[in-house]
Amino acid sequence: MTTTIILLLLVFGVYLVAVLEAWISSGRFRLTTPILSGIALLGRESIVPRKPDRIFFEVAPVLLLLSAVLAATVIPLMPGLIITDLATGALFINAALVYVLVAMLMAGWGPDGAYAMVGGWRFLGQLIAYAMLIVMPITAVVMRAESLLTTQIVVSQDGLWNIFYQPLGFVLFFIAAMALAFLPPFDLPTATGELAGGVEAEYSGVRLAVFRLGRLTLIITLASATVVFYLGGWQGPWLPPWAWSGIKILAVTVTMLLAGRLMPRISETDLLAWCWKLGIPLALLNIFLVGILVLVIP
Amino acid sequence: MISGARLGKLSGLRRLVATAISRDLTTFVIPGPDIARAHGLDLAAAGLQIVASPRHASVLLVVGDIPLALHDAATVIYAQMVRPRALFILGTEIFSSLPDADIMSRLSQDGLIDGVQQLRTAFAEGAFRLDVADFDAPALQIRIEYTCSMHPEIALNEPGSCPKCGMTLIIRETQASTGRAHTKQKNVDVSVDEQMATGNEHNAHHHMSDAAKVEFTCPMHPEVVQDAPGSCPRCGMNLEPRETKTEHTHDHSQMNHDAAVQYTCPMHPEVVQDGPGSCPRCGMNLEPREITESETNEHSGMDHDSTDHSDMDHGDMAFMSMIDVTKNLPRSTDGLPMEWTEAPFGPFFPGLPGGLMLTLTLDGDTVADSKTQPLFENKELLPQVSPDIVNFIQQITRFGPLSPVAFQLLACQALENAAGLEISANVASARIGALEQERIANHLGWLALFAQQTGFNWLQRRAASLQLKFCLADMQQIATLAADIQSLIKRLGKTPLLKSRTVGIGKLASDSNLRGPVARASGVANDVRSTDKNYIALGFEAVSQTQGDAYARLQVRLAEIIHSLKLIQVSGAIERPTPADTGEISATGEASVETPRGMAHLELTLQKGQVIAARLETPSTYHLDLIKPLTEQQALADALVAIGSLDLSPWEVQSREIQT
Amino acid sequence: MTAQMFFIAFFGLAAVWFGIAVFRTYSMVRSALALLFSQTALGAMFLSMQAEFLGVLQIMMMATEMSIMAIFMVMFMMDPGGLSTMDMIHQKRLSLLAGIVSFLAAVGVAVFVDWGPVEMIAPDPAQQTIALGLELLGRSMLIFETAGITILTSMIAAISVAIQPVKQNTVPTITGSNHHEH
Amino acid sequence: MDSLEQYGLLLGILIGTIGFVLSLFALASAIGKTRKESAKDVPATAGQLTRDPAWVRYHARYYGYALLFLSFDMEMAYMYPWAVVYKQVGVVALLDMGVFLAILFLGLLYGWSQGALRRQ
Repeated sequence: MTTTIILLLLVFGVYLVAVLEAWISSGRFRLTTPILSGIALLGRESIVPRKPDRIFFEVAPVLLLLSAVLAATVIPLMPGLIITDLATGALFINAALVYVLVAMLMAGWGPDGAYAMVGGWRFLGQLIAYAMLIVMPITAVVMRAESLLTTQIVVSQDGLWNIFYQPLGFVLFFIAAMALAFLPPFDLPTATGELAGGVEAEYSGVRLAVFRLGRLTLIITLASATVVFYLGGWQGPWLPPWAWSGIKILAVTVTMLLAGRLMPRISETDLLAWCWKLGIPLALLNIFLVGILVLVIP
Repeated sequence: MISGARLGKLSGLRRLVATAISRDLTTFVIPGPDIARAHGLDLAAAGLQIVASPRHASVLLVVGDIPLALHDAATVIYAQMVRPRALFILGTEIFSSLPDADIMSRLSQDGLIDGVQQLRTAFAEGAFRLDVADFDAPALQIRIEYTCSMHPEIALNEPGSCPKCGMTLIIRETQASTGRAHTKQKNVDVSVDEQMATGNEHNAHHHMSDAAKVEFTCPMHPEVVQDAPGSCPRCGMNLEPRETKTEHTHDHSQMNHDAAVQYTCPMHPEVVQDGPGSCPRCGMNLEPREITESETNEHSGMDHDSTDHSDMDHGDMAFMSMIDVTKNLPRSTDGLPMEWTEAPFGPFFPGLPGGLMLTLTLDGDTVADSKTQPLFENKELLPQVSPDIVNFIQQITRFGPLSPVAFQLLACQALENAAGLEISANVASARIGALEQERIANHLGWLALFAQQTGFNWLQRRAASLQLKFCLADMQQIATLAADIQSLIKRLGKTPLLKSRTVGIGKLASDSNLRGPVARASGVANDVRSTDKNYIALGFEAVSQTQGDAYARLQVRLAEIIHSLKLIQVSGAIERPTPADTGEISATGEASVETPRGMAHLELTLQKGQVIAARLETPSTYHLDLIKPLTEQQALADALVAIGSLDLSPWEVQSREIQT
Repeated sequence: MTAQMFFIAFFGLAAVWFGIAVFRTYSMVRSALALLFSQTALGAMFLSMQAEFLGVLQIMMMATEMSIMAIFMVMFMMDPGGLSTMDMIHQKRLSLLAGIVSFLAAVGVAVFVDWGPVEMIAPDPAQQTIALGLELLGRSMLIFETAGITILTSMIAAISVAIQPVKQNTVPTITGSNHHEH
Repeated sequence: MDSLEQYGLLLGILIGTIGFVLSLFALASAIGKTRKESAKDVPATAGQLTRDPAWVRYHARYYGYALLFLSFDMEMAYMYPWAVVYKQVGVVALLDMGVFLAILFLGLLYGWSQGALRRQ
């Protein structure tokens, strides 16, 4: 029962993200745009390039959607509302989201096109930049929660949310989450201005619809993961828990979509240099600080 | 009805899909969204959504007249669109290679809006049809040839295995219609790039002749010798290439003839010369390098392997080792011999000016080489320039669809110079107002294109809307828009990541043939306005920077926008230049005007009021061949930013002798 | 019991099938990703054997590392797309022999080594992670630290082999020396 | 819900998502087939037809970072179990992991000084 509720909420969340993204990029708030563009995509032809790696080309969008949906299964929206409360929940989110990279490599190598090829391998460089900045902050969160259970992580934040307990970890995780969902300013694989759509360019029709569905699900899943790890999940005064979860996820999604509009795309060289030379030392420092805090405050 | 409909009866589900598509019109603009904005078209307001790839587009929007060189590219884009697709042409006649236009309308915003209405109804009713014809055109035909994936310069007409490395050849389709020998310069060692590849070319040529005398022998049965690759009659093993004895000795002696010491460039190890000197690619002086012992004996080593083949374990010598295969490949800056692929960033690339024919040779995501073609061939005469003055001026303005006022002013001033007329001060200052208004509109258009290329969504929408409002604004509206533009420029100063994407990229030393903002950003004070008395009267002073990189060019253009706003305030009136009536005179006149991209110069000779000869010099002609040095060994993102910062207009490239 | 046995067998066979696919394809990226999915099937097998931490860790880490293997294969192997269907398998007899010997050795170890008493009920997954953590900090802290040292040596070895020494010894700036003048 | 049922549920969601995507594909093919036309299936590159395969050896410039990443990825495998029991074990865990992370940070500094952390 809880599974169907959460999957329906996920579909509603994806629709909401689509409406928000259309509103932010075109400036017109219209509830029907995502539905219309979805049906239009279904109605258009879906072309397969002439000499593709057919398995990669077909599997990539499905794998992107799969990895986003599986990562959403361990997200608690309410004390009882979670699909599978895995004992290694935090690790499982990370494991599911790694297959976004595999999907993008397949989408890059599959169509045998120049832009897709560059886009695919650039995303591998992007993973090398952000992967450590996802793992280390989660480690700090787990240190405080003493367990990998996502429900336990939320419960451990009841007095003081993690965003205040370990702000450095929050900032690093937020940036790495935007890089994982290749949202601007980290849209290196699907850069419209540099690679004419890059990895997404060769998809059309229903395959493009699945690819975009996967990307939107990825955004809503990452937003809810940020809420679970750093913003105290369903906890909050006055309002019922499910309302708090919804508000926080919506707020994080809007921040993620807005933050990208206000700056140009980062270059891969700078992304790698900043993440490795500044990000990882800060992440290690964050672990060290949290280590001391956990021991000092009983 | 639309020509690109899908096959199917317009039943319930398909009707819903047709109406959905008619409401979600994704558009690919030819020659480019920047040209559409320059013509004052606001596509978003009309309900069209611009997309980056023809795969995502339902409507092909053709704006203004398309030069002959772009007809093939437009056909290719139309062929690559997904059905249901429609062709929407604004303000030009259709050209042969595209199907007949579904909607045609005049080149203006209201022409666009009622064209979009017709498109919506056409899609709603005609997206699905029972009789659908396939689209085909000569530009799309293919010719099959066989090549080796490791040595793409091999191009045989029948299957077999590669003479160089024995791998089975793969099918490769090439353009049939162009007919020109489609020799792929995949790796530079074969390209006839004289100064760079002397060493390599000699090597490759030597290799090529070497291949002709290669024999094929079976590792198990050395007595089996064939000229063509194939499988051994005795044991069915596939045969390997082996150089015959005589060839080998000549080859060896030729190696000794080379001086024991070769000179190579630390940055470009593929540049190999016998004598000392400076590297043709980057000018650094070459360092001596003895031919390392391994290279010589490796060569002989390979020969040694191939001779006493039989006694060694036959399995592992079947394929050529990577060292042999990549011996002649050019090495990148980190010494790795990689294959370079040619990727077109051609006429309709979303991040670059529309119509810029560009092909980049990519080594991974680093640009190793770049090739551009001008839109108008020198010898191919432009649309017949008719002799009478009014048509002549009208056709001159077509050279610069992005800056028509500047070219019109250029023609008028040349005519007045020929007739020796003097124009009154307030007409001159009104003309200055019009020119500065267009300069601001052009710089805003460039900002929008730069933002589109670097993924800066807010700036792209803000600059595009300001540009559209600005080029139609009269004096009062300009006053109100000035405040918005000032706040935009202030906001740019505080944008994170903007500096790191532009500082140090596309650095240009100051040299004479730079023009316009690109020159002023490198410290070259080359500005026609500083010597024009009307401008000095309005209090003009030139703006310049010195670093000469993309950031400096951005700063110069922003400063010019602010300065031009002040000039318009001072001139007080805006009025498009109209040709004065010069009557039947025969004389020569010349003029130069500071167009938004730099100084354009026109000389024309009149005979009894008819223009018989004219020579036009445009700034982008000089900037086109700056692309190659700017993008050499740069990351793709930096290279595209550098090319974008030049603000090229492919329409005005190629200084032409216009013979009427 | 039977459902669990079925899934263990299913994922084991899937891992073997993907393993075979690694050598049957001509394309480098396909063989790298076949190995990746073989490891994922292995991780799923661990999950079906109720070793949750180990399974999830296997699924996660192998994906990134096999992808990095994929880029290195594409960079350094001839014709990575497998266009010319060149037969990549050589030393067939030698490798067949090695395969059989190692299979027999594995079966031998599995059968003859004394693994201690068989736990009928697997411990609760959360407990497994805690037990692993205590193990790391307790009895096998030495192994944990030697692992750290070996990772450090692999780092230093890889860098000294692969990276060209920096010619002009620029001070290592944050954004690297990519904007150096030509 | 014991762990095996959870994994079964995950497998069910996986198969359900694949089923959903297949139903979308079926719906799309019910609407109409893709017509084979000349040059339609050539990868779209800005208006010029390039029919050559793009599957060549790709020169990635981040292999310095990739080598270091492999080692840091290994290190991460040890950090999760340690983090779970950290509060329970106390200072010993802090010192223990401190040494481990210091060793690896040393490797990062070595890489940085040797110029691995740049675009090669």
